[in-house]
Amino acid sequence: MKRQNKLNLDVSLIKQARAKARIIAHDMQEFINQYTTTTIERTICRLLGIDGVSKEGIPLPNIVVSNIEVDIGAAVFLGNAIIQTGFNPQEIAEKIAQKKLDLKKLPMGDINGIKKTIISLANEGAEKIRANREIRTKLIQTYGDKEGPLLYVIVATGNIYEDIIQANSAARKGADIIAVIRSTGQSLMDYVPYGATTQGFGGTYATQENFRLMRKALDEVGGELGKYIRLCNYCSGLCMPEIAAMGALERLDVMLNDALYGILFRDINMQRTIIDQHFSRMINGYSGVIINTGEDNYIKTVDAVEQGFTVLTSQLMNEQFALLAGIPEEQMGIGHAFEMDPSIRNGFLYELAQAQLSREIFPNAPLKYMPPTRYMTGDIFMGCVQNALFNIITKLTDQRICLLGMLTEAIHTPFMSDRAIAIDIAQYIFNNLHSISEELSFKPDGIINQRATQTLQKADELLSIIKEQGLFQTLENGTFAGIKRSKNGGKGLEGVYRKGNIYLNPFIEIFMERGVA
Amino acid sequence: MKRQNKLNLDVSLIKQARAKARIIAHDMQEFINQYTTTTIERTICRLLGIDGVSKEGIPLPNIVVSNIEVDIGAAVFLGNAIIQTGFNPQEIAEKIAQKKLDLKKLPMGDINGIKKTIISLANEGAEKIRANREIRTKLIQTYGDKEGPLLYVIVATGNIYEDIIQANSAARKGADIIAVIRSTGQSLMDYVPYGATTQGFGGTYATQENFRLMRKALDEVGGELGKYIRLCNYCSGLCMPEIAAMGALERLDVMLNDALYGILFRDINMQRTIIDQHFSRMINGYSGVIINTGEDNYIKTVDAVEQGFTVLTSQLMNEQFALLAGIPEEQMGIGHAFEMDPSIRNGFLYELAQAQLSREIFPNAPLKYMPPTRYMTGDIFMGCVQNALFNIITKLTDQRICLLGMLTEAIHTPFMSDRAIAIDIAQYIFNNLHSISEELSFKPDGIINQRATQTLQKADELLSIIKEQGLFQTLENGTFAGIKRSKNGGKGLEGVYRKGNIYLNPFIEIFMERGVA
Amino acid sequence: MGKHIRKMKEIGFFGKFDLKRIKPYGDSINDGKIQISFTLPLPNTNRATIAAKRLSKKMGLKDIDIVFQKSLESDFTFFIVYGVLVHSVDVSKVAMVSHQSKSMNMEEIDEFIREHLRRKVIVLGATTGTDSHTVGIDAIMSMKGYHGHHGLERYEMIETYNLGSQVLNEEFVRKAINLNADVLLVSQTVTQKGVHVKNLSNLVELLEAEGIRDKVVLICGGARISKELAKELGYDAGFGSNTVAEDVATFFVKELVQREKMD
Amino acid sequence: MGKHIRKMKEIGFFGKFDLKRIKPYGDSINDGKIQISFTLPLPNTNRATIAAKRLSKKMGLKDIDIVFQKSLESDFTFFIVYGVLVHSVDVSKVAMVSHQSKSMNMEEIDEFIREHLRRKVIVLGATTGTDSHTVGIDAIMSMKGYHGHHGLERYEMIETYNLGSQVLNEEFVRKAINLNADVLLVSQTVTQKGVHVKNLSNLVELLEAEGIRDKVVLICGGARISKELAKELGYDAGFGSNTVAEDVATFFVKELVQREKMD
Ligand code: B12
Ligand code: B12
Ligand SMILES: Cc1ncc(COP(=O)(O)O)c(C=O)c1O
Ligand SMILES: Cc1ncc(COP(=O)(O)O)c(C=O)c1O
Repeated sequence: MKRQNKLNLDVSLIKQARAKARIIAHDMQEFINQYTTTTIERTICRLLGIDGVSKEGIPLPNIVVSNIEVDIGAAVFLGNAIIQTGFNPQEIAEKIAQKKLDLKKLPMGDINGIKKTIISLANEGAEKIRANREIRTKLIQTYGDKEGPLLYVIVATGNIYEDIIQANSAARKGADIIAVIRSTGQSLMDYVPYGATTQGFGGTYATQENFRLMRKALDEVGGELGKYIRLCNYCSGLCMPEIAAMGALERLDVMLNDALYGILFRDINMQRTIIDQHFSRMINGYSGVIINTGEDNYIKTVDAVEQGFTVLTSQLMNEQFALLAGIPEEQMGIGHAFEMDPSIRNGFLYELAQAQLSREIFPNAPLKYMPPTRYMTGDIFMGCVQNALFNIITKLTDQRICLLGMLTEAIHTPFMSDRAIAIDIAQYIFNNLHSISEELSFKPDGIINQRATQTLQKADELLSIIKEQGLFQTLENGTFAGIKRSKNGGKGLEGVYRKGNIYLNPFIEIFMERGVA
Repeated sequence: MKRQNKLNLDVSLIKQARAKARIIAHDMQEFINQYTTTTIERTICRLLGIDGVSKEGIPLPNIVVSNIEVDIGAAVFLGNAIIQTGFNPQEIAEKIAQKKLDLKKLPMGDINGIKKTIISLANEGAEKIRANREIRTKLIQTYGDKEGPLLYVIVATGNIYEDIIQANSAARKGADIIAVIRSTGQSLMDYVPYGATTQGFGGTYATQENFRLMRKALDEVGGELGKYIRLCNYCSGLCMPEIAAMGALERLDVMLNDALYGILFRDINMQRTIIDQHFSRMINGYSGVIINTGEDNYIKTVDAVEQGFTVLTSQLMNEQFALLAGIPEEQMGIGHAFEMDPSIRNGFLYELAQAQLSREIFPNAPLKYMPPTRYMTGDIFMGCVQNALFNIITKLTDQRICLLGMLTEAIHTPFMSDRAIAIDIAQYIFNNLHSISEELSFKPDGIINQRATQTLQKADELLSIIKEQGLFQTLENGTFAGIKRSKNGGKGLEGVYRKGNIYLNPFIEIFMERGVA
Repeated sequence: MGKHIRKMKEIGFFGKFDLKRIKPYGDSINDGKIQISFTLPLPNTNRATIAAKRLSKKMGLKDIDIVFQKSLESDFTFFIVYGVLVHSVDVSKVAMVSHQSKSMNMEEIDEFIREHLRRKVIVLGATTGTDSHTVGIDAIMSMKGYHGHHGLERYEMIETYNLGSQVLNEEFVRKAINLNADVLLVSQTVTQKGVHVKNLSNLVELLEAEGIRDKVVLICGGARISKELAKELGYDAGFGSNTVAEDVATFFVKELVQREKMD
Repeated sequence: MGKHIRKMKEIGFFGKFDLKRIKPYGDSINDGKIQISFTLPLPNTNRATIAAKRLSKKMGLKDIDIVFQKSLESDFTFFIVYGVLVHSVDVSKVAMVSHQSKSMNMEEIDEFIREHLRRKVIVLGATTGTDSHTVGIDAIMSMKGYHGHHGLERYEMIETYNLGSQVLNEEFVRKAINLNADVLLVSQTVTQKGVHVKNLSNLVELLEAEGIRDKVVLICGGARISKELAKELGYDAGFGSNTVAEDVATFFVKELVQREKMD
């Protein structure tokens, strides 16, 4: 996509801000590189083929990782065990669960042999992901991909089977992306539940079986409709890379992935989740998943007019973190949102400025634009109109992923009919305003342009500060969403380990050198 | 207001089209000047102070006009009767009703004396209207007038007292203009009902007492709110000038006034209503009433994309007819509508083109923009969005009178809550998009501009044809709304009379020389 | 029936789904979720809120959630309510008839007339009373028709007379007699305060008075007209929104043939 | 009461208006007009239409008008219905309490505490369980407050502790004991599948187990929380949407004084 230039932005200022974000991310990367976490190690288990739960219901990856020295890592322990026992990773995990095997008690063999063994196994694991990626590419080629905004709707019944019914209905009505919302609190669980589940609250547990069931359902309905329906889930939280891996194995297409979200809104320890994020993004990148970042959440909490620039600041950092994990721009579903108090005079123009700003600064990214939520009320009729204005800006600024607003946003997770109403409205607008972004231009130096320029300037200033003090310090100061978090507070720090000398994660190399872009 | 120029219209083409419309109107005016009608004569009676009904319920103006030679006119007969009997017009009318007087049997006195008598009485009548006009001007000065679109809502319970309750609620919610819809079929009645009424169908009878009651109610609530609430009613139909006169006497502010509407949609004889229109507009003009024309109805019946140019054609003619009746541009609420099939790709852009076109061609007119009706369905949620798009175009093109769309348009005349929802939605949009018309410009030679130019060209071509064949012939051909009407068909031709030698309408001179602009 | 629903049923997920007890559906089977809105003639105070809740309860709602309430300035309050409906309905004995009409198409109808009636069918139509909405009747009768379906004028075996709008019932009946019409089509759009009921009933009375009610197939239509209402008013059929000419014609040609056989 | 309504009543127009029989209002008094929407788990066929009508009837509607129905692809159908409600409610015995809260303002509350309690009131707040919605509790507690109303932190005579979100009930109770809190404020936003009920009930049990239930004023809040629900669950009060700090503080200071008097 060609970079649009409707806002008369100062291109050198964009460059400058981006350069600062790059430094921030690179500084953080040095920190990240030195650590691993329990969930990263569990992810390695999963990618090496370990799945299932123990008799007591504990996931085998957790059982394995409880049985290793984390600073040495699961790969080394498993490689060693394979060599020593001749079992495959799944068998090893089961034996550990049955208390028939203790990894720590096995004598540690030659590290080079271990590495060879494990790398070749890792390549097999990666191959499955690559195969999934190819299936997706093929299917999209066969059906042809849609132009314009993709209609993204959520399902959140708590029951995967009801979710499937809801998703089916939505797909037939025209949805392009189905996101299964997680049960509230899952992000705080330091393991991933197992199997098909029917009892979530405000969402459905993210499990590999649930992923599989929904993927299958969407492939079926997509087949009938002659189009590829994308599936989305969430990998922020205490299990970022594990869920990313599950998504890769079950061919998810879009995943919410943002350490900052976990830090701010889930009180997850910042060191832990920043480290997890890196590996999870590598997986997302390799599997061709579009990530979605969570900047929308800031302005769900603090004022969008005042704090709009923090969104851009965070987007720029998220872009750099993604690049460092090997995610190409085409997979960067950078997030932003329509969250201004509707009583503001000219609020629409400010929104337009913000949305266009994201569009122009990230010209190749499949931006994810979130609908009004905070200022939605029980007035469902007004709600339809708030959502309509959001849809109009989506179209006017060529957003790629359009999360449809629900008229009942302030009331409940969507009913089937709420979703259908939203889809009908969006389709009406996108068709009726089809060429609008080519038709309209903005007044030079008008309200829209001024607002955009101002936001860019403020973001650049904030990036300077963050570059000085570092991202951790910034988070301690409460710069984003007005929420202060401490470097050693929050959940999950106990799962962070400094990598030992012989530590190995065989997937890093595979994922980073995949040669896809 | 300065003429906007966003559409790159060919100014000389506008001039040319307007010149053709002027010729069409002037040709018609020659015809009009030769005739009077029963309702014009009844209007003269009303303006001379005759009101009330007979024992049998027949309006006194009708009784008087049944008792004269229409080609000589009520003024002459009444003037003569005044001189002969010493009674005032009301007394004369009552005597006729009681069969105690027969105008035709009175000897006809000196015509100059009659003229003097009647002109002086007519000036008294006109004085009342002028006084009303001044009250309006003062009130608006005191309160200050609103900028931007005026929110126009209809009430249509059939019962003037319920209407008042509805109007009251709407005014408090923010409505600026209250239009009382007439009972279906009133336009076919060759008299005006009398007194307060409570039994209408799809609307409330237009009676002078109903006007008075509503005016009073609106003045009261306006007083509380510190703003002037405008009152609107309809004078199209078989009694155009009579209702215009009632409106003038009761200080209505806006009146639907369009002979073409009556011809096409009410099958009223074209000669009759064109003649009536002229005098009714003179009254509207003199009383400071904003007229509203009915071009929206065409595209409620035939396709808006194909037939959009007939709207412009008619608007240009209506402008000239209005000028000939002494109506200044500031009182020309020229009508148009948002009536495109919502399934049309880029329909919004076409709508935008049409609305902006009206704006640019009639820069000083308080344009009246009608909401979607034809493509409204029982889907009230989608309906809110269709209305929202309409509101957006209203604001984007600076329309003055915005008839608010109702989510239940396809179902029933508005509930009180429907109106409140519409007002809330419109206020949200007008405020949230406040400066949008200054901010956005259109692509030169884009879809919008091309559509506008095309419409103008086609209107110009059609005006050439009408200029050649005359307006009556055009109406016989079914050019507007696809409806064919014959010159001598329809209702009311029997009420048309060629003016005799001593015919006099004393108000024409007063109204045309009023020196207001 | 969708593939997935079928599968859900197979795996017993729909244990609770029962044609004998159909309930509204929000996002889970039988959750009973519905939405209501209404205005009460009470100022926006606690009393209005209580009235709204009681009214919702009378309707059969539980878990009543007044999600929105606003003053309509100043003696009325508007409410939006969500809740769980306790009622359910039994439709196990109702046959499932698709809305996609089983109508014949234009050619079939013409052929049907040629074969069974062997003469042209005379159809007279109008919008009656003070109603001036013609788009509906034109959609059925005019060449152009509606949504790509030609109107009756286009049918070779149908002779049509469309009197337009604002036709008095008396005039309509006179015309029907003069033309010896087989079918009468009446359109009524304005329904406020029951004006259509009055008008439609009056036409039936006039036809009966003239002794020709049984000689014609009498059909009414309009957005707010239902089959049930039409029958109640003494019409042979009634057609609502989204009717096309085929629907009406299929009905009346079959009816005419039926009647011919009876004779 | 609006001027006009009053006048209408004077002229006897409101003969039909009766607090004993309040009905919904469309555009005429007692017309009973209401709007409903719901989905049925049936494909969009005649059977679904009939089910919708029967259900509407069970709710007490007559003149049922299904103004819109659409397939939700493919085994569900959405309906929008207008109709006339036969039910009415009697609110003649309900006192009219304005929604404009009769709350004291910040200064008055501080003064009230000074005068009657003569010590600072200790308030502990949190969003409990897995709920992480903090905007609501912050609106009540933080300096900044909500809609121009300062939160409790700003009150001179109130000492506040806001634990944030995702606070376990156990932890919350421990903290309450340690701080010797007078007032506990619990926010619950996520209500799906009754999770808030479970969570709120559990807190009451814990407090009772610790023997401190009666020592605190226990208040919950959130968009879907009502007074009634709160009482039912064993709370002293519950506050829904658009609450401001004054409302809550007015309640708990009065309650505290009341209790002190009782002792
Ligand atoms: C266009 C329109 C007009 C145009 C009509 C132009 C014309 N040449 O017909 C104009 C502007 C003149 C007009 C005027 C008025 N209108 Co009007 N109008 C409409 C509108 C926007 C669309 C109607 C329409 O054309 N629909 C499209 C056609 C194809 O649909 P249809 O009529 O339902 O017809 C289909 C079926 O019903 C069926 N059908 C219809 N007739 C028949 C007959 C037979 C025999 C059969 C088998 C089938 C059949 O088949 C058709 C095709 O599927 C509606 C609102 C809406 N969106 O529905 C309001 C509406 C119908 N109008 C309304 C009113 C009140 C009026 C007025 C009376 C207001 C006034 N007092 O000034 C006036 C006066 C007219 C009058 N006395 O009749 C109300 C009626 C309320 C009610 N339920 O009583 C509506 C609903 C608007 C509203 N919400 O207030 N109107
Ligand atoms: C902002 C928001 C978020 C933010 C929260 C940020 C933050 N720092 O709090 C984020 C993005 C993190 C979020 C996440 C989720 N959210 Co959320 N969110 C919202 C949203 C848009 C606004 C809520 C809000 O802040 N309102 C403004 C405040 C001021 O209003 P309030 O909370 O009602 O508070 C007032 C009163 O209720 C009262 N009050 C509140 N608490 C208390 C306490 C006491 C003691 C008192 C006296 C008064 C009181 O006073 C306040 C001021 O008047 C709503 C939708 C909406 N428009 O309401 C959804 C909504 C609440 N979220 C919802 C859901 C399901 C979630 C998730 C669980 C989804 C998921 N599975 O991922 C997640 C996870 C969070 C979790 N587990 O809790 C649902 C809840 C559905 C339901 N009824 O159960 C909603 C309704 C959206 C929807 N339609 O699905 N959300
Ligand atoms: C980036 C991101 N991740 C995850 C989530 C959801 O996470 P959880 O499951 O923790 O509620 C969100 C929610 O909006 C998000 O924006
Ligand atoms: C110009 C004009 N006059 C009058 C009317 C209404 O007239 P009637 O009362 O005849 O329905 C309309 C209706 O929309 C109109 O557009």
